[in-house]
Amino acid sequence: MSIVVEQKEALDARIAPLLARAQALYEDLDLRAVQAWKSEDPSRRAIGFLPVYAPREVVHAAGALPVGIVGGGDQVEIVRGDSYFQSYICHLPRSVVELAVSGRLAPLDGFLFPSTCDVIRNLSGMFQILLPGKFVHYLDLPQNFDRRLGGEFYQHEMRTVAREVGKLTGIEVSDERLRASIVAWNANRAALRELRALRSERPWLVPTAEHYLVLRAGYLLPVEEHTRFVRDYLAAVRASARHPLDNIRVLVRGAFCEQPPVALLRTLERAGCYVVDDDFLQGAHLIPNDVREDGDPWEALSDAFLHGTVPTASIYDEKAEKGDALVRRVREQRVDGVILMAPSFCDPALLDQPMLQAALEKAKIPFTSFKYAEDTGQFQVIREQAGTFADAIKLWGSA
Amino acid sequence: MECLIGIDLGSTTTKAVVLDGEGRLVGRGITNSRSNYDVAAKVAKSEALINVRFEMLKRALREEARLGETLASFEASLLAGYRLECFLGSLRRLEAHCRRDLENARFEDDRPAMQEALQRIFAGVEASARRVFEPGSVARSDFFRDLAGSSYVELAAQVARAGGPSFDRLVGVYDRNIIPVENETETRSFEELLLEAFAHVPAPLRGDERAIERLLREVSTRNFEVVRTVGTGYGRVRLPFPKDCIRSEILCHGLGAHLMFPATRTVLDIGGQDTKAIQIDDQGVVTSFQMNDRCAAGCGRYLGYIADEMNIGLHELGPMAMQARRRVKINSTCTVFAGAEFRDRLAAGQSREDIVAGLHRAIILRAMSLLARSGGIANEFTFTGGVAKNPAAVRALREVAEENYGKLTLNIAPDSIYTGAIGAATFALRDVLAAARQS
Amino acid sequence: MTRTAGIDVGTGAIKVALMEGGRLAQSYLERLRRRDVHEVVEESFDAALRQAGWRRDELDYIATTGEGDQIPWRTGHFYGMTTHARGALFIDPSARGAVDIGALHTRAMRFDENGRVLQYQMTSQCASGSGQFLENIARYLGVSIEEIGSLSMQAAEPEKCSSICAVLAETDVINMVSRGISTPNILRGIHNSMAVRVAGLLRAIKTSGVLLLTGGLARDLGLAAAIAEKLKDGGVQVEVRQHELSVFAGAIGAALWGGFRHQKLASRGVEHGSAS
Amino acid sequence: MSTTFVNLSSAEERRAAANAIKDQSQERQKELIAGYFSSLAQAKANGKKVIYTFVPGNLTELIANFDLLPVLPEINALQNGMRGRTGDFIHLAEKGGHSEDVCTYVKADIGMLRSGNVGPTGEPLPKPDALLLSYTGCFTFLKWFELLRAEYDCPVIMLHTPYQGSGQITPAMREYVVKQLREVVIPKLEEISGKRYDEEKLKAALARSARAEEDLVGVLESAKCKPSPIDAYFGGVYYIGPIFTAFRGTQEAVDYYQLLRREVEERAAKKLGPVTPEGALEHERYRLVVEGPPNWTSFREFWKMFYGEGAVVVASSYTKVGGLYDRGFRHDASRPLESLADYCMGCYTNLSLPDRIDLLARYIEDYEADGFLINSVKSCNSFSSGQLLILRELERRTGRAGGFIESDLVDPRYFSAANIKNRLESYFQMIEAKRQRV
Ligand SMILES: Nc1ncnc2c1ncn2[C@@H]1O[C@H](COP(=O)(O)OP(=O)(O)O)[C@@H](O)[C@H]1O
Ligand SMILES: Nc1ncnc2c1ncn2[C@@H]1O[C@H](COP(=O)(O)OP(=O)(O)O)[C@@H](O)[C@H]1O
Ligand code: SF4
Ligand code: SF4
Ligand code: SF4
Repeated sequence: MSIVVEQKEALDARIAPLLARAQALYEDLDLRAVQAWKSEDPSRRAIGFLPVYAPREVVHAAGALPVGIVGGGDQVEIVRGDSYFQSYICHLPRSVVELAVSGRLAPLDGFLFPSTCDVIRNLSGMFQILLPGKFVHYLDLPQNFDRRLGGEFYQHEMRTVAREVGKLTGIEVSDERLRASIVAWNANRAALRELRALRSERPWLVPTAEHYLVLRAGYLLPVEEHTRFVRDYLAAVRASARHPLDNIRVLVRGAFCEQPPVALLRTLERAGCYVVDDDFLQGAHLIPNDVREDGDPWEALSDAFLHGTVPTASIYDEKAEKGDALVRRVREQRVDGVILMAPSFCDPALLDQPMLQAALEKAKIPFTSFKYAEDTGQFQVIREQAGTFADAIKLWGSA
Repeated sequence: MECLIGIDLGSTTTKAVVLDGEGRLVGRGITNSRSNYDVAAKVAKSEALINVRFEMLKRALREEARLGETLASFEASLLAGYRLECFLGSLRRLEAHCRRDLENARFEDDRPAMQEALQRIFAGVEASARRVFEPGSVARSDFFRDLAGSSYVELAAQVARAGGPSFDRLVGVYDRNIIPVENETETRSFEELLLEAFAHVPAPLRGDERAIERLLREVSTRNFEVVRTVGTGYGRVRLPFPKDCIRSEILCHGLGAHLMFPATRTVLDIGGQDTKAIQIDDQGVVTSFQMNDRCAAGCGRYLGYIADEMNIGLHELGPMAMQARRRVKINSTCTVFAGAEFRDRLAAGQSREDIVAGLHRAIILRAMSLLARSGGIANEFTFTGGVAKNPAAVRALREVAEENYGKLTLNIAPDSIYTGAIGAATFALRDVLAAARQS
Repeated sequence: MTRTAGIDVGTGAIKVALMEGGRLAQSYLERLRRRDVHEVVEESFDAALRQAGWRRDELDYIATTGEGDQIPWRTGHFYGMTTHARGALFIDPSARGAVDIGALHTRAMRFDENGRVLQYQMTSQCASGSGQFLENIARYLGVSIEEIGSLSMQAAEPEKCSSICAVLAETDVINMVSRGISTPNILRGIHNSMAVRVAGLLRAIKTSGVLLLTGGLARDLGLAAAIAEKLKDGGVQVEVRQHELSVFAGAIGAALWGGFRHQKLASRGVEHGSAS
Repeated sequence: MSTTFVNLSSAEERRAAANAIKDQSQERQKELIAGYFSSLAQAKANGKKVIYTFVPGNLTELIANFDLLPVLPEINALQNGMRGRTGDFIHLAEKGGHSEDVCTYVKADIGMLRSGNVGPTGEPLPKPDALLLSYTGCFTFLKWFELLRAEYDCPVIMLHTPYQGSGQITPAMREYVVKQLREVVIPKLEEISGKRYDEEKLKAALARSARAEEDLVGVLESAKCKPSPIDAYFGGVYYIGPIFTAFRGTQEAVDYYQLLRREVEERAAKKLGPVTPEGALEHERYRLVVEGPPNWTSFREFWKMFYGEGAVVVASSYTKVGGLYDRGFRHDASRPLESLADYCMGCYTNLSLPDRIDLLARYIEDYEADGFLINSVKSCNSFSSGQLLILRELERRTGRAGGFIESDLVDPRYFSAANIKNRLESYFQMIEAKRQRV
């Protein structure tokens, strides 16, 4: 393998416009894309959902556009958001509140707060106060995974969401409609699976930051459009002339809710790490495999949640398997090491870490860990940590 | 005369004001509180009282001395002479300390050279002081430490370049000895000082010398009765005052701002080492507040540190930032890291002006989050503390505030640095009035 | 014999090490003092070569570390902890841990007998307790950096000072002076507070055995003593050492790794000249 | 001499009387808690099985139904905090890879475990036979037991308690919880204890719970008197001790709360102020409502900052974490599992934010408070996240002075006495200034 050389490629003419679009969507904090979509038909409604996971199929089936709200990243100046949160609370809710009080969430007609952590939970109440009159719903995801117990409860929750969103759109969610939505999302899941497979196989074709931006576009675009977008991107990178660097393969865990700034992702790669698997925007791929398209669609969605999710910090680990699952994943993805990277002050992610570390230590898998915030602006420490990690593997591995 | 005193023992500067029985502001005094808090309080207070005497003196001169059109020049000259005398007094004490320091064993090898160097430096400092204290010239700072320090450092560099002892060694002597000097107070009485100052006044301005001397003596010895003193500020717990003579700096700042601008509802005070956001009602009563300290990021010292890094005066920083063309977002929170980022950005080709403006915006953004936490910004909005003297900080504040809270009246008073002290003195007055009502 | 160079681009100073066949041939240090980094790097590198009587084109590998990844003529770049660990091992073969106290950051690492970094930890975005911090304090006290260590060692009753802001330290220190606290006691107090942070990092990486202080502050005996004491109090079995070459650990490590890479690549017949 | 007949003329005498009154219930409370810890120490020797569980939503009566002993890790943590042991424990946990950022109860617990699992009283704590996760409103609890499960390798019984996101307990929520109780929790407890579930026994226990709850409410509401005979925060934590831990549903609890209520009513009748570590408070200057848990590592010092200024806490939300009774909820023998379900879902931190604000606003009015104060603890996102909005809303709605201080539960690093004192001082002066206006 060659010496570390920074890849200074002129962006491929096919990739460039796609990336430009994804970047524009990423920067679209005013939700102009949603406004545009809504303006095509005055009866259209859009529903925001917070991390980590919400059954977007249900919102879609009720005729509304599900829009992911994952904070303001490093793009918003926090002026009023800070006034709602003490310094020891993670950054995400303050930028979400900043977006809300500055009117940038106005294109949304309602909000879903899935049970993720205490901060998101309490944020649901704050929204009730800050945006009176808007539909704000706390979506309790089951922590009991028995179909008759947790399953029934969850189906009841989903039906409540369907009914409430349906009131806004005037559409009643029939089984037919819901099934159609499942089909649409299955198509999207298939495209994303393909993208992830390609990235794992040839990570130089799908840089982490690009992968992220492509995924992120799905938090704003209608699902059908996003699926096309992912397919276009896949075709473009497959045809590109990108070539490999002297980088190690890593897997990133812990970033399931608050999103790292894109510059941080680039930093990781520049420091010599190919991220071949991660949990950024976890909600977009929490259920990686297809949801059953036949039978009762409510049950199908519920089953998929109860038994088809990848382990994540905000879902109770009933079978004590997350450590093993991580180790298995490391082997499957043939990575050289793991980066445990959690948002500062994120209790779920940080409390998970000792358990994940123990599993990695036991399996003798190298790992490194650090914290970040969505608005982290200085990457020196992260660069050095990731770089040293990559150095150690490169110097001592087979490279 | 009966008077009331308010002392604001700030983290950087200590301010004192004197009110007369009617609540009129009749005197102000300021000093740096770096050293001993007791001394700082004492100095600020005596400065304020001296300020009162000067005001009295002016009135007396105007009414009695019959100096005609030379009156204004006479006053200016007398004041400058007074300042110079005080400065020279401190300078002599500093020199004595430095010379004593040279007896230390560490100067065994180069004592004569050091002695000679000090000789030259102190002569130079004195000469430049005489220029600085010309009537009408503007000083870089009000404080002995800053004035003497900057000219000492300049001269030390010259001496070192000319083959004298090393710069580090010379400056080391200064750094070690300035601290005790700051903790000492002037030994001469006001009367003595005033008479010496009078000696500096050029002959053509002096008028009827004997009459004026009598007047100077008379005003110098007039009696004041300080009825009550209330202390406040960062260092208030260290003041040797009974508990009921100490008020929280939050309340004092709130009240002080209210007195200067009765329609104020929100007050932002950015001092040297802490920042406060205060909401008050229509009587100046604090309804909520937030403050931060212990971290220089977001306080005045942040800008001071940057100015030091750039080797320029603090007062030059704001005007430089006013020249900015582009908006730069500073990534580092920590002051020291911001300093490093400043150098990185310069190296990357960004303009000094733009970066400095970015730094101003950064400190204002930190203040905004404090303001937001205290309840936002309500009209009218008053900005106090030392940083309110910085035009770029004021501009950034106005910009960000209006972007987020709409059009506002932003008040900045010339006396804004005394806000806390004015509040404290007013509390003293109110206490006295309340006690009078009771009995 | 293989000739390699290691250049450690720090925030406070540039360090250069020239190695020949695994021996240190030349070292060179230049403080930055607010000058343009690239210029100082060029100057220092040339100065080092001149002193050694070498030419640039005789070098088999030029390795950078620290902030050096921006240098266009480097062959390869290694990250700070990789190089400090290797350098520490070179300087003191019995060392299994190192602490690099730099101008802004402090790094602690644990490594094996081959210099392979096993675990590491670094301070984040607050300069309290950094080298810069200590430098500021010394300035306010009118003490030169070289004097700090020996003064601190004379302390009888170290002043307690916890987590002081690097910038506001000025006030705190002047306050201490005016309370009549002696310079040694102040310095040792500051050293102790720095040691708490270092000990925290070291605990996190579970180091034991011989620990070498690297970086600019390694020469500061007072700090070394404070760290040793803190660790002992915390029940950590560590022997804290320092060495006159400590400041060059990063540069030495980079040069050594460069040599290692050179051999590895040469053995595989890979051509490599400059990186670009 | 019976205190009732003392002519309370001098301050000296009043204080003596106050202390005499304090003694009985305080002694009793101490005995109860001490007895509880020694029963834990002897549990294994006595062949008793042990269930670890949490304070909010605890199922004490149900656990007792199977003759199991509950261990409450939060109580261990806070007791250790008061005894100054948690600093080292937290250190130890952080050394083991736990982040500085997370809830310190968890770290104090893990640290204690690593140091040999000796409880706050110096007696060893028994290992759990199972972990009963009966309140999931706090996500940290989930993680805490995942961590403990890895340490002890024992089963976790999981009861998912839905959050009152819309401000109420819906029938679907109740049904879900009851079903889990019946189909998961009870069978698992039967399995572990080898004993059958006895509903009659449960009903009797619930009836006793309700009686103690009634008296507790009486005690807490005595703070509506002026002066208040109790401090409903600092004193309050002692009062809630027995009922929030292992004693709900027992006769001991019924007796303790009767005794306590009688004492408090006597104090109220005599217009005595609350007991403080330095005797009865003479002059009530400020009446406050406090939101948020106290700091345990500097509990005394913290308390003194209040009583030293004549501030009395007349109502607090912290005394509702293990059950909110003053809006009428009581355990109910006629609907045993339903009332347990309502209890689990009804604890304070399971309320929606708007509901919490309503509750606090009502306290401020009902208890005629001069102001309210939030002690925001770094550990607890359940409590703390959103408190700044609570502050603002309360100020807006009640017009009273609001104050905000920050500390932590058991991490001594996050208690800055000077800072808190400074803030409190300004805060009290603010109330004073407001008063002078009126
Ligand atoms: N002329 C000036 N121009 C710009 N900034 C100034 C000027 N004078 C003072 N400052 C700023 O004000 C700060 C001191 O403010 P002050 O309100 O006196 O602080 P404190 O009350 O904390 O002692 C200094 O750190 C400095 O940043
Ligand atoms: N049951 C109670 N009711 C009211 N006040 C109490 C009660 N228990 C303790 N206190 C108060 O709290 C203080 C601290 O009590 P405790 O922690 O038991 O003290 P110690 O530190 O001696 O163990 C006591 O001095 C007392 O004033
Ligand atoms: S980052 Fe963590 S703590 Fe913050 S909202 Fe997301 S899950 Fe909750
Ligand atoms: S972050 Fe920087 S400015 Fe703030 S306390 Fe630390 S050293 Fe001081
Ligand atoms: S986060 Fe709060 S409720 Fe949860 S365990 Fe910690 S202190 Fe208890």
